[in-house]
Amino acid sequence: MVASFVFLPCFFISSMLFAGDITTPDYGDAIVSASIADARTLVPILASDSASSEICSMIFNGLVKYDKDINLTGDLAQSWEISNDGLVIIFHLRKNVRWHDGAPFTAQDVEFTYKKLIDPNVKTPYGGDFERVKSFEIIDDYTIKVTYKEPFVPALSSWAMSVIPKHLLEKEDLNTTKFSRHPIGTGPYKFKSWKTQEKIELEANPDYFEHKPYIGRYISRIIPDESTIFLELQTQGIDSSGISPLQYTRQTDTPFFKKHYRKFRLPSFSYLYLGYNLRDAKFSDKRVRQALNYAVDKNEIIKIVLLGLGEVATGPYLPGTFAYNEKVLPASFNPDKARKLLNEAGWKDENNDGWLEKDGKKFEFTILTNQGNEERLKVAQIIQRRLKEIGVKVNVRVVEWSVFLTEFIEKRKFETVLLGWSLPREPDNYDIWHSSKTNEGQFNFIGYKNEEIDDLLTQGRRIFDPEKRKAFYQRAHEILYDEQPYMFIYVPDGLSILHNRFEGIKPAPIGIGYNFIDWWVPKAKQKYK
Amino acid sequence: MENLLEIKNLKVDFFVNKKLVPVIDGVSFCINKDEVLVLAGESGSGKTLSALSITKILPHNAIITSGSIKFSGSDLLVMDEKQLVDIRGREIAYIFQEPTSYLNPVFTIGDQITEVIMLHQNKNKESAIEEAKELLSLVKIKEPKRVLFDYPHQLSGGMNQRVFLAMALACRPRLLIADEPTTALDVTIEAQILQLLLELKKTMGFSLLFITHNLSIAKRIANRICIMHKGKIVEEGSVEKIFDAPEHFHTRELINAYEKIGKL
Amino acid sequence: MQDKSLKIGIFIIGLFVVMAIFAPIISPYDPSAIDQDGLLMPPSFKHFLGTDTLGRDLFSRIVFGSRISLGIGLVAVGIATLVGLMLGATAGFYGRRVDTVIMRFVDIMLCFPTFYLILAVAAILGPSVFNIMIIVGLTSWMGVARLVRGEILSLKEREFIQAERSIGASNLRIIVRHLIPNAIGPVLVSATLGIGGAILLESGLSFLGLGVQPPTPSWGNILIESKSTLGVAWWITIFPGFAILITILGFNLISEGLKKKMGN
Amino acid sequence: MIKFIMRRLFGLVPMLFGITLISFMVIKLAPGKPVMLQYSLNPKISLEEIKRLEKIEGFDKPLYAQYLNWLSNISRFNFGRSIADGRFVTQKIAERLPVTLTINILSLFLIFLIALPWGIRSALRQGSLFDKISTLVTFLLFAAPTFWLALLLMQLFCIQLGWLPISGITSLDFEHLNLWQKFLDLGRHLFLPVLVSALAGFAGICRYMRSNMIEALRQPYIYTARAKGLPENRIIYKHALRNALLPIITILGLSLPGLLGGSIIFESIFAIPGIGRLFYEAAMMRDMNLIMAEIVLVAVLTMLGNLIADVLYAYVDPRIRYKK
Amino acid sequence: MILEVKNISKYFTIERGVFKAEAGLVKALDGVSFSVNEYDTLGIVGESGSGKTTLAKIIIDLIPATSGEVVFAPELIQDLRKDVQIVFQNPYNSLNPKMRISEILSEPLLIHNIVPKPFIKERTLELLRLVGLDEDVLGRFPIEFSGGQRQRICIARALASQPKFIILDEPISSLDLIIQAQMLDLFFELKQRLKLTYIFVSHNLAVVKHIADSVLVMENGRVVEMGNIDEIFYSPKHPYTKALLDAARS
Repeated sequence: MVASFVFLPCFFISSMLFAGDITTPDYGDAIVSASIADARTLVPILASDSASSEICSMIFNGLVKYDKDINLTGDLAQSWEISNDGLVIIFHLRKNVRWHDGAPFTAQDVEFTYKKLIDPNVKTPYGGDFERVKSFEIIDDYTIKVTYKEPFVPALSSWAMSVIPKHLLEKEDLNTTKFSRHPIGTGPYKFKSWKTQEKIELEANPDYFEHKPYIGRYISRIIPDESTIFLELQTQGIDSSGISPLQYTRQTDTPFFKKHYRKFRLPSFSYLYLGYNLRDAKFSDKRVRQALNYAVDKNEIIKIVLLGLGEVATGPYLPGTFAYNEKVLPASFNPDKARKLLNEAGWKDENNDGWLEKDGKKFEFTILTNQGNEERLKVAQIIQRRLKEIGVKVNVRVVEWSVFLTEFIEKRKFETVLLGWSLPREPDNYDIWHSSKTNEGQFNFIGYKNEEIDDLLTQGRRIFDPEKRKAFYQRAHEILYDEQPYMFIYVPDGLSILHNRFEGIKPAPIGIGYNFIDWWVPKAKQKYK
Repeated sequence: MENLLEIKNLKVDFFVNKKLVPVIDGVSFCINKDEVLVLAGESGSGKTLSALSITKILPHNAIITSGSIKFSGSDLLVMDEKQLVDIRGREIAYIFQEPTSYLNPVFTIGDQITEVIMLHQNKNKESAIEEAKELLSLVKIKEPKRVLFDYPHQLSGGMNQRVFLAMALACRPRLLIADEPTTALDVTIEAQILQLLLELKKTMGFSLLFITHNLSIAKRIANRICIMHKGKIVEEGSVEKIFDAPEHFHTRELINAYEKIGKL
Repeated sequence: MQDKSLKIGIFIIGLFVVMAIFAPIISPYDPSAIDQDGLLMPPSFKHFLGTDTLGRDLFSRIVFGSRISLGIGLVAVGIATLVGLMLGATAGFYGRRVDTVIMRFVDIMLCFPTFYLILAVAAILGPSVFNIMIIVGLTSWMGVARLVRGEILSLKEREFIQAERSIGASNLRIIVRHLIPNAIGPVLVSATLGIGGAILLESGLSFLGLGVQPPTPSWGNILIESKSTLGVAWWITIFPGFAILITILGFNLISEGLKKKMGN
Repeated sequence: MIKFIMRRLFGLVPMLFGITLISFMVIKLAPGKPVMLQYSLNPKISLEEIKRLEKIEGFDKPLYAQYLNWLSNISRFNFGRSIADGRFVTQKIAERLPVTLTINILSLFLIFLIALPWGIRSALRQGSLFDKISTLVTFLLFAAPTFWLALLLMQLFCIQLGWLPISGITSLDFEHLNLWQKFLDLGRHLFLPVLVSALAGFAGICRYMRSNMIEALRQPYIYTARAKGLPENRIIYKHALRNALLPIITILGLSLPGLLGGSIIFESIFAIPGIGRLFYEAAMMRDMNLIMAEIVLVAVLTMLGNLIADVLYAYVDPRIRYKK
Repeated sequence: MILEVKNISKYFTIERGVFKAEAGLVKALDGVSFSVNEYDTLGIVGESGSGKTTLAKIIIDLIPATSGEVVFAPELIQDLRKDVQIVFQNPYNSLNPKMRISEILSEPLLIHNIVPKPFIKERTLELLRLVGLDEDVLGRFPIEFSGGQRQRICIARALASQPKFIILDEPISSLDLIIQAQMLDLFFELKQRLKLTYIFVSHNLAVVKHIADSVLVMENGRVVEMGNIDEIFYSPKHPYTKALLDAARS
């Protein structure tokens, strides 16, 4: 489920930049957004599903955040210094920040959050990054010194984690506290009400340290069915929601939609890939993997499945970021080359029954993907038909999510899997590609081993200088596309739609949600009290 | 003796999967005041159907195709439903073969009797109950008060038949039609019910149309007997004529079988 | 109306069975042929019922889908009827302890959340068409069992069974040659109704992603895929739903006709 | 009477034990561990984290130990907490009950309100045009897949005609409405869901009522009623109807578990926070405590339903209530 | 002496209402003893509820007795199911509606393999002729016959296994008078030709008087009187027998 949520654009990233504006914006009105799943808990450090983290990002702040150009900037931390050996970070906190209940925000709260993150009986999945911290010292109420065991570049981005109020949660058991349904944060919006599986309502925080958000209320309605969401859009029942490529291209061309809504096409931070199980003899030969890459027309997939709304993926790096190597170009669609490469690798159609064989065994494998994701199923069926043309028999099997993980991924019982990874802003994907991460339960489940990649990744997460990091990751990008451990398929566009009564929207690489507190609705067009 | 009921050339057909099958093929007979006419015949001879067609309470797939039924002057077949409803239960009453299944299982005996009294004599509930109690004692039921609150399945066949009799005679009908009232009962009880029936006939003065296949009963209670066979009346006459000098071959066959195993 | 409904029902189902058997010949296109340029085309001469989101011909998919949906309906109900018949007959015939044990097991199965059983089996064995048939069959036999038990209990008391026993027929012979043939009528009636239910269950399972997996078309999963294109492509929703509707209507008519035929 | 009910109630316990044991084992043996799902495939979450979380939940203990632990808990009416958000399972179910209950009760009420008279009318005018049409309509309703019907009705009423809201159960400014407006708003939201679920149940009851009525009109005591000179509608609506309604009473009892069953498909299309959806997600997430709570709920209700049906029938039918 | 019944009793527990509370014991049969001689026809008379049908079913071991014993003369009756047969009252209920007459009649022939398979059809024809029916009956279903014809088919079925002893439980009570007379003649003729012994159960005294050699009078599960035809019908001793006779004669 998580992977499929990633497809939805998370344009509410909590990067708030103050931007002056000519006409003076009006306060008031409410924005109604649709979400497929209800939040599970509003304790930010426990929130692992995207619905919960979206709401938490409105109510809480971390020390740092990403700005509109996807660079880290200060949030609760005014500024910070990193020692040149990369082991120590000193944060200087903002002074005039208050919790929604009026209590002042201090370093104590940050220390409390840190302690809870590494507390063994708190059910938080995010403890990993914070266990690398050697010591956490409070210099004074507004200065913190964090020392690491060894240089760890992603450390800074890990402090985007929301800070939780010590004075309210000190005595509480985080796993069962009532706080999870009545959160108190520092963020631009205060919690108002939560009707399970129906709607969650937040209201503007008048004394937010940047400025009071113009939109009075933020309402997230839970509508589990995508087609029902679209029907609500048709009757202006909701103001904003993610939409499917089909809805974007065909269903919203009507005059009604042009009059009432604006559509956005933004980069979504994810990519789709076909992972080969490298332990399987069939896929151990690089030429075979390259041949399969040539045999599949990625543009055809994008045209049919995404209706053209996406780009061909060439590696596990976010286009437009420093890690992305522009020089790596996608292989052309060339079935003949694919057949040539396969012949070289020893696959011939011996009994000319239309399928390739090698020492008696037919070239046949199964593409495995998770249930409930229509796009992936369509991609699998297209790959199936294309590979049939070069004599490779492909079966498609869809398995329920939880079974998919425990029976196939965890136990490495698969030939190929069709899955997607999210592309965090931080390019470090050590856990996916490093050869030490191949045993059970870890994420290099395809079993990829390459010393040069190992070296590049370890360097990449130790050296802070962006120029050096850029060289490491761009080289890694080159190797990965050449070796084809994954057949990289596409990076889909994040498609969303917003009612056009909202003003102050400025699309940027990170999306449109970063300046949400500056959005406003002219008095005349305001819809809700 | 002026006749109470006169049936002329009655024809009744059954509607069986889209085809009309004749069951009663031109029956004519009459009943005089205070007379006991027995309609005897084997099963399927149409005797019950003739009785039911007198007040047109036929099964839903039976149709009277021709004939006339004059009851003290007026032809019942011509009457519309509204007029017939006044005759049924008030002028002409019925009692049937299995009393228990012909009584509504989910209403008390009291309900079913007072219903008739209140309807035809528009009396209020209390007086109707009083009268029901009298009727039940009239038919020799020991504790009428208790029986009023009982349900049909709680009483024996004999008791239910007495209740049925009470209900039928509630409005002092001029004609009582009894369709094999004792066939389902034991011999001893059968005798008591027949005797009760004759007694009531004397005291309340109604004429009786008695339908049966049992010749020994016919012999015992009838003034006149009609023998029915395959939808026709094959012979009619006094008890002596039928038993001692049967003319129609079917009647003769019946009488022979009766002599052999019909009587003791 | 009665024999007509049986004829119409058989005609409809016959039509679909022929469609299922000769699917490869009837359907103009390969149901899984993806056509880049033919996405979401409305019904036209080229594509009678239009195309779906992958440009596949809807008419061919519905024709092939009939194989799965009908297959599931028939096989699942076949299994359910078989199991129900055996357990119901044994419980009804042997009675007392055997009866209580089987009936308690039926109660447990009725309370048992079949949803999780389906989920578990679909998860373990993968939701192939064959597994779905077995799961649906094994979780819907309880109704038949109760029905058969009731029938056998009432038949057991009938005299012709006692006559069979008196001439020395063995228990098994009585069950197989006498009890089941007489109980099969109502079972057929409920089975034909059950087929409708099984088809609906499959389309319900597809909605939850547990039904037949998309490479193979079934009316259920075509319908589910159509949900996201409701506004744009009405035909993808209307026609499969219509196909399910007509098939279940056909089975209902057959069961109604059977009930009438059995009635007389 | 009381002795009988007590005996049946005690019969529940072993049955309940049987059902929960089988269900527990089946669900546990089904692959897919709950914890894994929640933090799945998120690169930030390492394996050690997941092992630790599993220990907290107690999933590492052997199966029978987990079952016995669960059994001892529910004997003290503690159904445990949900894995998804740590809240009490009973609270989560209770939160969803009112919506599902209202819809199901309303649709049951609607079914009986329309199906009974309709069944009686088509029985009285058997073979007439009305009867033929009503048979066809009931067959069509019986055959139509409910979510297909729901989708089409939504398209018609909510989009084309725009009379009704599409989903959810209250509009956004619900708090500011006065009582009457609140009632109206709820009504407009619930109209379609209730209608669709009523249509599903309508066909069955209508056919059943029709056949019962026809059966009752053929009984011998109807001849007596007619012979007594009762007017036609009294014969039908007093004598025949009373007998025809008896079996319908048992259906009330048997529909008890149905009251609390929510259809998953239905609730997601209409975005109704009902029970069905809660249990679907619980199943998908292998949220054991929630699943087991549901199974116990359904089992108890089914058995109670049967008991009520029997007692109701015995009470209503004098032939059973009073023996010789 | 072909059959001896020693002190047979049969008690039923009745449950009060649906609540299955124990409510009492009904003594359907209470210590019934008698014996039957070969080629004899024993009439059993009594009102409904006197236990005569229960007694018949116990003798042929269709239902178990609570106590007491039924002993057949071993030299005459070896296999109960073959040598002793029963004919029931309601002809509409005693034939399997889904079977053709040919199958119904061949059942006993197959079970006791009276005749080898190829001869079955011929033997069924013989049986039909025995009871006065002809060949075109074989292919049809029970529904197509009148009460009298069906009862003849039941008799043919009973005769199939060449029994020596037939229990007739109210065989003609639901038939019309004329047909009753014909059936009684048939019973009489079959008894002579096939050397049979009958038990004839009936509530109709006139019929019993006509066919029986000796009579057993029963009331509420007990034998009140037993004797030959003349003793019972002309010099009855027990008041209940007298009451029965008076009611029938009045």
